[in-house]
Amino acid sequence: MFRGKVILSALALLVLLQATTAAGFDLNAVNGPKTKDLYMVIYRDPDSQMLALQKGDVLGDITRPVDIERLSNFPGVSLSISRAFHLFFMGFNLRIEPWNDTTLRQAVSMSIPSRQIVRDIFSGYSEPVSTYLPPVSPYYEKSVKTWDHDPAGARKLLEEAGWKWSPEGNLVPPGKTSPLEPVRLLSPTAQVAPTSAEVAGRIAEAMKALGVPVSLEPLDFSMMIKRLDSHDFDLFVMAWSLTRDPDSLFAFFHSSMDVPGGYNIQGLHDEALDRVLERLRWAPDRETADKAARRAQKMLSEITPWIPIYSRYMVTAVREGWKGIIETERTTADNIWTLINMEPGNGGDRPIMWCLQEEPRSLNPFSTSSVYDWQVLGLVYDSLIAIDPEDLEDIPWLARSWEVETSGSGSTAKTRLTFALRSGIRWHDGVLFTSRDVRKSLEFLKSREIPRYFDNVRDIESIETPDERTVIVNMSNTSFWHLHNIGGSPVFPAHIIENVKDWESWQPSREKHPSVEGLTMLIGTGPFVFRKYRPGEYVHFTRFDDFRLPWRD
Amino acid sequence: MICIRDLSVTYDTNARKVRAVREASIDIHHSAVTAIVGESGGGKSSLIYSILGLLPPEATATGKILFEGSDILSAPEATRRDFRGIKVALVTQGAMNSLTPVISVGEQIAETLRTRLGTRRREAAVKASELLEMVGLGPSFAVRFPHELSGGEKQRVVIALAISCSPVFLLADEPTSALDVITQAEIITLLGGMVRETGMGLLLVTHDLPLASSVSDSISVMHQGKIVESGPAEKIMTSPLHPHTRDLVFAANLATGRGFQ
Amino acid sequence: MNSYWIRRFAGALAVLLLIITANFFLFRVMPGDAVSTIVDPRFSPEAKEKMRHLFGLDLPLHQQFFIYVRRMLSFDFGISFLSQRPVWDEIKSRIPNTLALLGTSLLLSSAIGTWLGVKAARKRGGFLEKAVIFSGSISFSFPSFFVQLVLLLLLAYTFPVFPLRGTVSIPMPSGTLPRVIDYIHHLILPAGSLVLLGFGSWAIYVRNLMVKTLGEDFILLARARGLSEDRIIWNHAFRSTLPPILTIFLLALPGIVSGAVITETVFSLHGVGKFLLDSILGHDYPSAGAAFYILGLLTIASNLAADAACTLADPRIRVGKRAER
Amino acid sequence: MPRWSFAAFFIIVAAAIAGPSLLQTDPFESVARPFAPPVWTGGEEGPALAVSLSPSKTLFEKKWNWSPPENISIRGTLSFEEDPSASLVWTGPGGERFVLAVSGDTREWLIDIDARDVSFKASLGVPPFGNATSVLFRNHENIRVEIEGTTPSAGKIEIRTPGGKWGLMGTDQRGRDVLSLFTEGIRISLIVGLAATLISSALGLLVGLSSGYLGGKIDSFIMRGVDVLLSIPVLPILMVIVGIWGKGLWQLILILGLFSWMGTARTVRSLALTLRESCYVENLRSIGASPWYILWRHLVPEALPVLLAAVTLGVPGAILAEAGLSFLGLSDPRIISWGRMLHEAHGFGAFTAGAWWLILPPGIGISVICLVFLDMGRALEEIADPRLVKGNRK
Repeated sequence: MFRGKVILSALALLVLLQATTAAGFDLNAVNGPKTKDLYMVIYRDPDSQMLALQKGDVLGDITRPVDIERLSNFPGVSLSISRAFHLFFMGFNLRIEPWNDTTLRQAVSMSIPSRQIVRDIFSGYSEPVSTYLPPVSPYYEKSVKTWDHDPAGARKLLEEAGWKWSPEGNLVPPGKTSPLEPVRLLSPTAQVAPTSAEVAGRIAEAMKALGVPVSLEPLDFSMMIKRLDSHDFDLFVMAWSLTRDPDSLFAFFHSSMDVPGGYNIQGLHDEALDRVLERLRWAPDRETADKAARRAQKMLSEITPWIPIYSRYMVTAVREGWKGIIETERTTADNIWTLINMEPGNGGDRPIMWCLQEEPRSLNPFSTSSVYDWQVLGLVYDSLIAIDPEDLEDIPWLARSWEVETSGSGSTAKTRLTFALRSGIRWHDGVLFTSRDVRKSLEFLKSREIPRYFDNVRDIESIETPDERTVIVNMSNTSFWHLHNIGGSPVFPAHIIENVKDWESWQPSREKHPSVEGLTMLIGTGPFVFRKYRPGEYVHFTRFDDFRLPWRD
Repeated sequence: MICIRDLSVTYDTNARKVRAVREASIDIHHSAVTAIVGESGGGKSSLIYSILGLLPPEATATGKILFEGSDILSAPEATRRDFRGIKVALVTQGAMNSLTPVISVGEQIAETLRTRLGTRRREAAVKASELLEMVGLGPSFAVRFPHELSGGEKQRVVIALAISCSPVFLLADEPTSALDVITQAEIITLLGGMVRETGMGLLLVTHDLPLASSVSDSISVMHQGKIVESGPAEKIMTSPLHPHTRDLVFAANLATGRGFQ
Repeated sequence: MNSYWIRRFAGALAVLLLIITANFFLFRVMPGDAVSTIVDPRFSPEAKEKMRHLFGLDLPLHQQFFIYVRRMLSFDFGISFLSQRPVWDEIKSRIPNTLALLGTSLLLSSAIGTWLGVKAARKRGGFLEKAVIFSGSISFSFPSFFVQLVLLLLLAYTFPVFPLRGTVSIPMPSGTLPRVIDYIHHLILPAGSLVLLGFGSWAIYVRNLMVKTLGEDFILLARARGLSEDRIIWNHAFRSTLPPILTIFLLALPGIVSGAVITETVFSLHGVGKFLLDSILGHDYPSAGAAFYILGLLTIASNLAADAACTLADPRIRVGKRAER
Repeated sequence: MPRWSFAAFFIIVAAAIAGPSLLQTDPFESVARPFAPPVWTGGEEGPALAVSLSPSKTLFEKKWNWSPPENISIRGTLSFEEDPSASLVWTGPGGERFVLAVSGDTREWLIDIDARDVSFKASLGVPPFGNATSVLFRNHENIRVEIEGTTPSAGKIEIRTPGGKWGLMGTDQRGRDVLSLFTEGIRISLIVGLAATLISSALGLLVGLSSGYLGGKIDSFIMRGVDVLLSIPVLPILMVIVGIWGKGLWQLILILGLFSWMGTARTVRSLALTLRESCYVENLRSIGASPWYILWRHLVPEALPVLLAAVTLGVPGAILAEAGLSFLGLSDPRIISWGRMLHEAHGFGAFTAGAWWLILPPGIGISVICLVFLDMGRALEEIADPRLVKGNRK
């Protein structure tokens, strides 16, 4: 790193993130699972979680700036940081005056000091953004019109468009005499999301300075969603956690999604944008999807239906004295690879104590949507395709290889996915893993129309299993994302889900396994075997000895 | 006998100093009823409590109280405590809660017998029913609780409790003023009878002169803490000397319709 | 006599019904809509509609009420919106912790409080009386969560004498005795803090009652009979104040239950109180209603227990008015 | 006999009324770095620095005799006559030169540097969790910042470092002055305490007197109702209702008032019962006085001392209930109360940050106010019922 001449740029940031990762990351070097016991300890109170991290028996994610600062110079604890698939933004209600006026929206986005907000509220541990996909996403487009913070420029922009200011300083729309009526900004209460409420406060202040009479309306989360679903709002702040696929742009901005309960909350209807988003949603291959995603981001930054504010960093605290921690530029130490690969530095066999910040809800893979459940279920259930932690590309997991073909053309074009499965894989209870398991799982999700997987499996037309090692899935239309949706869904043991009658109340973690001692019905092919969930205390796993990483076959 | 010589009792509450008894002297004899008569609040009760040594913390007593010759006023608390119940017993006005509400009547008497005289459990129970009979209550009362008894019955139990260890003297502080006239008469005759049968000395404190004169051998009149006049009952009734006594006698005759001789 | 008990049970039943009705209407009036708390980019509108139907939110109100009462009485609390699991399963695992916390803190603080109260009433103006009044006023005025937070920080972090959280250490010790010791070790700080906060008010109540009783005639007469001071204080004065002390038990109980909610939050104990708070914040109807119902049941049960103890201790109620002579 | 509590009460009321206006800082505005300790605590944190560079003053130099500050922010705009080529250079410890910003191609040069930005740390080679100022400052060494190259024609840039310490009571997790938050808290606690108790006492008086005086069926019915209400745990039901009614201050006061009158009703009822049987009420009734006259002219004045004692003893209960609810996060976030302060301290890591100046004042504040009301209540109680005083022989 050179001193002397210094240039401030985002480039430096990328260089920085590399510096904190272990020397050169090689996925094939990963082996395991090594430690015998893994405990996910439930620490719901941030203070007790911090105390545990400092006393050395737990590793885990931390979010509060004061905790980050305290642990950053705490002996025996090392921190890893990475960008996250998270985006916090303010949305307008484009259906009503004055928010359907694009210049006003652009001026407002110029008046909001996102950089200063991130400094004050997150002590810098978040990244101000001005685009519609988080910077960590492979489809992130940098060269878009970013309405940088320039209050004077915002006023000039409005003056040119004919806006005037009333004596009290409130904006008067062009061609009107009375100033804007007071509007309300909906935000979650400080109890549910303390930082979001603070950010909303700062946004309201900035808009008042511009001349928009905004007042804050803190609401309980479900109340807020109700108001948004029924389009009864002016402005709202929201944070989405997204996936590596950009098709969420379709869900958020396509006019067909402007239905009560749909995600086009702001009510954007733009013909040209719709066509680009349709190209993205049903892109036959990666290039068209990539081009469409970047084009969509450029158009959106002109339309400014939202004002993206910041994307939060993920910070994980790791106790020294452990070897094999996996950190990359796109994920902190908190990932499945670390849990597989890590072992005590000085030999011996200490259990891994990983901190869970909330109670796992129901451990029912069908009905739950809580991220804490999936931290548990993710270790048990595998999917056909996994994601490389380094570049987020697809890597083989249960499927050794796969092909994506599009048959037919134009509106009747259909995608066909063929998966070649690995052999010699066993379920935790010893039963052999075959193509029947994949077919039964997908059919189970489709036939029961399980809400959580509804959008993934809706377009499946038919599933064929010519032999125990191959699965062919025929989709009713073409989309590049079908591979991720089908390949990314968890695969359930057919011999168990066959006799699940009522999926809503199925409690696999509570039902004893009929034949194998010490097991429950929560059976997967994953690296860890689920042993016991003691409510309020911990979730206990043990190593699955028959587990083999794909590159260890 | 008990000789009280120049007894003074003063209460100094933080508000003011009250001299309830001023140099009172009186003698209480065996097998005789000595009455102290005076308007209520005249320091009569303070006199009784100083004999028993149960004055409240803020009261101080000076002078001498000789019990069979030795001064008990200055005696240590241990001996004074030993006196209570064995040598000198107390009967109070008997308002609503003169008996422990949660313990049966028989048990309260048996308890006193057991702790003060060391009698064994079964024997104490038998003695308790005898005592109840002595005061005119049947054996079935032993298992009853105070809230099931009438005012008169309660007063009889209090008397039974007082005489349970056959004390030498019985101090009665307004024993009958809370009762109706008939029960009043019964209780007074009961007390009088006991003095004659057991030779016990009775100090009767009351504001009711006619009642006092009907049973007591000698009467002392107390006015504003001082004993203004003492003497045999008939002398006091017929030829009162001190004006206060004269007023009392006049009021008493008026009440009984005898008019003024 | 049994007319007394019939009235007590009728009262308890009335309270139960009131809690159930309050429960039903309170939560139905709640704004916010359960399904919308489960917000996930992958959920499409039809999927949300399915969830709403699943929880029976589209039935008419009165129908929902009758089903509700029947289910409440049979402890079938339906499915929790947040965890999609039968609420009873969630609460079942939490009741022992709350009972342990409530039980120990109630018994200990009442025992210590009563003993100190009697001692203070005995030596009027003594040092103990001043100490009791002072500790009493402290337990009335210090906010429980503040004291508990400071205790947690001092005794669990700066001087790690007690564990930081939960009711069991990880990994779980094997064998029943080590597990019991471990459980008690986890419970000392929370229950201890509740006792520390609670015994003062008990001591003051008992002291005031004892002071009144010691002023009664029968105490004077007992002294006049030469009974020993100990016997007078414990056998006569205390025994007659016991019934009113037990009624304080009734009055203090709801307070202790409320205290448990805050204690469980501070010490992150897995209890019914904390569950109530989380369900309320998450607009999870069935769970919040069930938790409130259970807390209500706990209060009613302990009320009846205290009532029974009160009757045993007070002949005026137990015996009533038997026939004369 | 005036007790210390009466004097304390007036001081508290005065502080509540005059307090906020006396302090110049606005409780909502952040004044220093988060969790800054109070000024009078030890440690060698540097003072707050606030300097500006302008066309007339393009250089600033100072000897820095403290540990590196928490943060440094350099913000402002400079405008030039012709296309500028200027740079902002910082000469730190050991004469090392850092170019913090370079002028762009437009005539307006916008500078916005903050040591907390991860990108700024990166540019100085400081790891993301490190402290960028540790590179720029060192104890007992000079710091120099200068605009080199073309001199600007107008505009100004401000260089600020927040003081390590702040005011009498330091700052909270948002850098807001704790002293002004604390005085604001006094007002809320008093309002909630007094208003809620007034409501509950008024209700208690009404119910207690009517049921005690009227007696019979009504009395037993009301008393059964009181027993039922008393057997419901108060906090859970408050949580449920606050969850529904929303968390405004006045809703909270109304709810607290509606759920704490039962105690007073009971005491007043028992008082009314005894009074009803007492002779003088009997006589009044016999000379034809109407029940309302008796109630109003005689029973109420008689009940007042007891009621006054009950009110003052009820205030701590209401304050603690409000504090409890705000600690659980069920109170209005825009209202600063002590319970709220403790909730945010607990939620935002004051404990791990060791910010005792943010934790102790609200906790002790609540206790002091409750002790004051308790003592006043006891004083009033002793006036109403002398027997509680030492020595109670009649």
